[in-house]
Amino acid sequence: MMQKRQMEILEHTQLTEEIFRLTLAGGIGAKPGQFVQVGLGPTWEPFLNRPFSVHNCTKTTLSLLYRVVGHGTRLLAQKQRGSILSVVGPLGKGFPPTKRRQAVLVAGGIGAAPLYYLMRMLRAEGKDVIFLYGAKTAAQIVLEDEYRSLAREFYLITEDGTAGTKGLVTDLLPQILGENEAEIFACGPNAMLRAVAQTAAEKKLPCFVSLEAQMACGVGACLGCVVATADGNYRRVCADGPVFAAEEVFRFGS
Amino acid sequence: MMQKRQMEILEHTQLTEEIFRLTLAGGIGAKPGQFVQVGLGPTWEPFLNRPFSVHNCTKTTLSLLYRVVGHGTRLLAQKQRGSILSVVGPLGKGFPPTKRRQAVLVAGGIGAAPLYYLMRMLRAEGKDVIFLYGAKTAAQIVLEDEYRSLAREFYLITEDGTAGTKGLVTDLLPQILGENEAEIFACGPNAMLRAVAQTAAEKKLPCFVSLEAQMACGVGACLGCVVATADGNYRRVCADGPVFAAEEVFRFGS
Amino acid sequence: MAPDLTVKIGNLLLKNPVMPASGCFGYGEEYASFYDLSCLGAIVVTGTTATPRTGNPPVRITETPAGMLNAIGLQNPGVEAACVKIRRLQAYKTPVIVNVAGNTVEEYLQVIEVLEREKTVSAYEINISCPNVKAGGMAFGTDPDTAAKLVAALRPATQKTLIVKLSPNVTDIVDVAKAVEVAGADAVSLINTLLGMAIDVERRRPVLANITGGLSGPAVKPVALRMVWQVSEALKIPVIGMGGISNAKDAVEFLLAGATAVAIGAANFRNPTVCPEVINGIENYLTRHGFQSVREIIGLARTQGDR
Amino acid sequence: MAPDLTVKIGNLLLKNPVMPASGCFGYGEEYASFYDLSCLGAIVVTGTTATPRTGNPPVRITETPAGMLNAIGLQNPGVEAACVKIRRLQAYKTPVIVNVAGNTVEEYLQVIEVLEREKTVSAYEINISCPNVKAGGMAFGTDPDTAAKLVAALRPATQKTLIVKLSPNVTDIVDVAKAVEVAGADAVSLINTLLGMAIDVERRRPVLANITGGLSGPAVKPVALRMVWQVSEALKIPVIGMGGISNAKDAVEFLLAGATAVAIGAANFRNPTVCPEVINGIENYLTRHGFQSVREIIGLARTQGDR
Ligand SMILES: Cc1cc2nc3c(=O)[nH]c(=O)nc-3n(C[C@H](O)[C@H](O)[C@H](O)COP(=O)(O)OP(=O)(O)OC[C@H]3O[C@@H](n4cnc5c(N)ncnc54)[C@H](O)[C@@H]3O)c2cc1C
Ligand SMILES: Cc1cc2nc3c(=O)[nH]c(=O)nc-3n(C[C@H](O)[C@H](O)[C@H](O)COP(=O)(O)OP(=O)(O)OC[C@H]3O[C@@H](n4cnc5c(N)ncnc54)[C@H](O)[C@@H]3O)c2cc1C
Ligand SMILES: Cc1cc2nc3c(=O)[nH]c(=O)nc-3n(C[C@H](O)[C@H](O)[C@H](O)COP(=O)(O)O)c2cc1C
Ligand SMILES: Cc1cc2nc3c(=O)[nH]c(=O)nc-3n(C[C@H](O)[C@H](O)[C@H](O)COP(=O)(O)O)c2cc1C
Ligand code: FES
Ligand code: FES
Repeated sequence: MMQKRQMEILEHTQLTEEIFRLTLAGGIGAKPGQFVQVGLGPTWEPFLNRPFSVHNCTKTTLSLLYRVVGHGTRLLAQKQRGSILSVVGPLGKGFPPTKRRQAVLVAGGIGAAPLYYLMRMLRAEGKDVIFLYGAKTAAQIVLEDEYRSLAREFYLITEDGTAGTKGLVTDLLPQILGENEAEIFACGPNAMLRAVAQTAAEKKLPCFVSLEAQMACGVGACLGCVVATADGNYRRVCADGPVFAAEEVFRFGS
Repeated sequence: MMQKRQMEILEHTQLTEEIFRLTLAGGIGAKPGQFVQVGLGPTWEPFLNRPFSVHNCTKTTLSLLYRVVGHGTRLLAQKQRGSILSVVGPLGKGFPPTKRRQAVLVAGGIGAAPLYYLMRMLRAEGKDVIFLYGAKTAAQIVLEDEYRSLAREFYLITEDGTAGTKGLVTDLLPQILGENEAEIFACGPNAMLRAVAQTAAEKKLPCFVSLEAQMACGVGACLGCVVATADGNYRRVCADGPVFAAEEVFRFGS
Repeated sequence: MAPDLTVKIGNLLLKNPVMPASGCFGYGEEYASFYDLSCLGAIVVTGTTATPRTGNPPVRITETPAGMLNAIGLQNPGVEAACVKIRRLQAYKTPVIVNVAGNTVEEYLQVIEVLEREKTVSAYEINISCPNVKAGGMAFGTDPDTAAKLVAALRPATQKTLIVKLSPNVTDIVDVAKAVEVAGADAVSLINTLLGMAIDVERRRPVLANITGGLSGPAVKPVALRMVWQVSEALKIPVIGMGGISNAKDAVEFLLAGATAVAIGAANFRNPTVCPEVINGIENYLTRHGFQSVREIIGLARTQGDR
Repeated sequence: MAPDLTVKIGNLLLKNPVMPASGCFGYGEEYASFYDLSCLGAIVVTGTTATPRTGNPPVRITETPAGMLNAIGLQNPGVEAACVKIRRLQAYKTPVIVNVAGNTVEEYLQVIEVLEREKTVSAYEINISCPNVKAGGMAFGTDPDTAAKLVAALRPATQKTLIVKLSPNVTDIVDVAKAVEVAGADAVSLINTLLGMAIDVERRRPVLANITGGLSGPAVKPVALRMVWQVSEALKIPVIGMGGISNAKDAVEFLLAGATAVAIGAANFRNPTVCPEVINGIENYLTRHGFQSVREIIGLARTQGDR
């Protein structure tokens, strides 16, 4: 249930220059694709909590996988094992259950974070998971073994070719999809999501994307995080998302 | 010389529930009674630096002795060994040199902080030091052995009698002063300083007091920290003090 | 004995002086899973207009030092749809205050007309201070005469408590406050957000799509407190103070300055349980200092204080 | 090649657009031991009046979330004694701007008359916005007509650059800015502090002896930036932007919003070497983004931006 919890840091590991994994003590009963808001207190600046996807969630732990991009994540990275963080969540709707046998998960950079938990849950349901992990460069790929071990098929692709194939995830995606009856789940930069959505539309495959937005409340109250939908309305990324059906937020052709 | 330095924490010891000693790497060439402004960054809140007296200063280290009283000192207390603090100083004028043979140092609570360094320097000059250390209760007395070892005479007095004599420093002061040709140096709460100054005035002994005030710049530029002097003017605690001749800031009788 | 926390605003008796600020609490439901909303002094819902509003395009919010800017632009489903949400708040034992906005006097009137039929609604907070819409909004709140005319036009339309929400973006907020008091307001609430902006130095353009936005959060507290002090000194009607309140100490500052009640906005975003925490904290403060009623401390920093 | 940092304010050519804000830098000497003041675009000294002022009683300052309140009350030794301190600034190779304050038009004039004899003084910043004095100060800055009359009276008294420092405590700062432009100002500087207050909940009285004080620091930056954006859009004369600038990124935001130069106030207190750090940071920003001159980015967020 959505709650504010004081959670202790069990493990805080620097995986690359910029990427950290944070594990907190306590189960929050999150679903894949949901997120939490993390407080950076006790100072009034930064003022707002920061949203992070649930990277993994067990009965007794919550893990986040995050990249240091600014002031708040820099402060977060300094928090020591044993310190207590204020965590609000689980928030948002998460990924919908899939009825198909096969799921294709497409990760762009730190967008890999929520897809680990999703993959774990899909595997538990006995689904067949293909994982496509794209990044700018090899140094941005984290936890490759963990991801690889859960996937039936695992593909690595980097823009500079320093790991896996050289190129963009969407170069590889059409081949992977082949003639499959798959469902696509993607998280990453907006440009990537749009390209994935386009491929999915062409293949007429269902596709769900997890979006980001500047957030304040994270619970649907402030209307600060809206995204314009294809029909011209605004929907809240926090409460109506962060996962949306691709066709709800991207429109092609026409 | 007055400077901004990035100084590493060498040692940070909790001495009582509220009192900490912090030792930083680097000599700053301070005189007794001078102080430094310590930054609490990297966040914009708290915004202002916090002033602390030089508790000890060697060629290679700077020590502070501080009590946790609010938001800023609470944050300071959390800083770990190895972290870097921004330190501006040495600031202020410090205690004047004494021509007399005997110095009576009167400390009230955390006011003991600057008097340690003063005592050390006076002893180095071969002066005879009487140290009178007052506090509310025994738990607020710190580093008793260090203070005692440097003083020729050392008196402890607490309001509740849990350590040393029971009473206020000014109960003991007249006896200690006796008919001595001493000079008095005091640091502590304002009410204590006023009482010490009154005793000194009665005995016609020179007396110097170290004052506190809310500070912003600490360097004399903002005029925020002024104290009203006996002649009705305002003087800057940071740049004109923090040590003042007692008669400059307290007026009795007349 | 626990201190008495009740205060009166117009003809509303509040069980305590703490309510969420409009626009920061949706229509209540979002925070209902964190605690029982019945503990609140009142529930204040988001700015509501006669017809649905889509609001401003994103980016709508950005963080600032100890605060945030927002340019939501009064997104709301319109008063008819809002009524459905508002009715659900009947489940909680606390008055519901609806924040009313519009482009024209007629639009404000229309909203009130619809809401008059809703027995869940106890009071109106007339928003003459929204900085994020082109027409109406703040335009009503920056001129005493315009503000007074609006209030005078709305007053006959309802017996319910009429609160007027003032803008801080004025030379003399007391002028506006006095004008709406004379025109029939039962209370004033202040402050709405300060008009501000932020620029993205990498993209070299304003961060917010709307260019400017409203500043709120701890950063604005000193300005808000000063205005509450000034207005509560000049007015006979009660003042609901807000602007940066993030804990009980902040709330007590506003009460001591003269506010009869306080509202909490942006702090809900940081701490979803801030409202009940502030209620408890005020109670503790009163107990610790030996006050029997919260009413004893209202304006105390002005009238007494151990100077 | 290092980018060109020079900008013009009236007939002053500044080697770079960074100066300390008045009242936050004394008469310069206090910061001279931290770095060579010659590196500054200009030195701006504290508010100076015709006769000595003792200022307000303490407590004069208090910290607020991401900012501070001050109520110094224009303590200064009077213009004659100030001249002695100002002459020492001749040692630095940078223009000296004197912040001029007064209760009456005559007092402002008196200060300028004395300063006209000082060749160290390059420009005046007319302070019509001090919130911490009873008479004069902000009273001149909240009404366009009064402000214009003061400027018109001062204009004939000097050929030196006349900068008018505006108050943010107004409904429409553009009105006041336009009025002083027409009256002959060579530039405007903004913002002075926002009127605020703080209450000590334990003693139940205002923290500051003066009750209210001026808010500055990062907290006010969004408000300051918005006003600089509005004023620089409406005026032909240059704007000196200030309010919460604490690092180079902040300074660049103000330049992009339309400020020709920036001033740094409270941030000096936190970081005594902030001014040279900001100068370097602006230069790095220009280099990194391929600008040849700082003048290319002035107002760029308004005029260009990759929207
Ligand atoms: C639902 C959701 C889930 C997320 N999950 C993860 C995750 O699992 N791992 C991870 O590393 N990051 C995740 N993010 C992004 C993360 O929230 C931001 O990187 C973080 O808030 C940046 O904070 P900062 O203070 O370091 O950056 P800032 O200094 O605030 O800003 C640095 C940059 O990050 C952008 N940014 C700031 N806040 C946000 C925000 N709330 N959302 C998006 N961009 C922002 C800014 O526009 C700027 O470009 C998620 C965001 C959302 C909305
Ligand atoms: C020259 C000088 C030397 C000092 N030396 C020492 C020292 O060696 N050891 C030590 O423990 N303390 C010393 N102090 C006091 C110390 O600066 C304050 O305790 C500290 O700034 C409080 O910060 P805070 O954020 O924890 O408290 P806040 O939350 O800011 O305030 C808590 C309480 O402390 C008071 N306070 C806040 N700032 C100051 C200030 N700058 N000066 C005085 N009182 C303040 C407040 O009024 C309030 O009552 C010194 C002060 C000065 C001016
Ligand atoms: C996201 C957001 C939306 C707001 N919407 C409204 C609104 O619809 N009507 C209104 O009167 N005030 C609105 N406000 C202003 C708040 O009610 C409050 O007056 C202001 O934020 C100051 O309080 P705070 O500092 O506690 O947030 C909004 C504020 C925020 C942050
Ligand atoms: C302690 C202090 C003293 C000030 N004195 C003056 C003054 O004498 N004249 C003046 O025009 N502005 C004065 N100001 C206002 C500053 O020059 C500046 O406009 C304001 O602080 C906003 O900038 P900041 O946020 O960078 O401090 C003073 C500000 C502070 C903090
Ligand atoms: S962040 Fe507040 S509605 Fe989404
Ligand atoms: S703290 Fe600025 S003058 Fe003393």
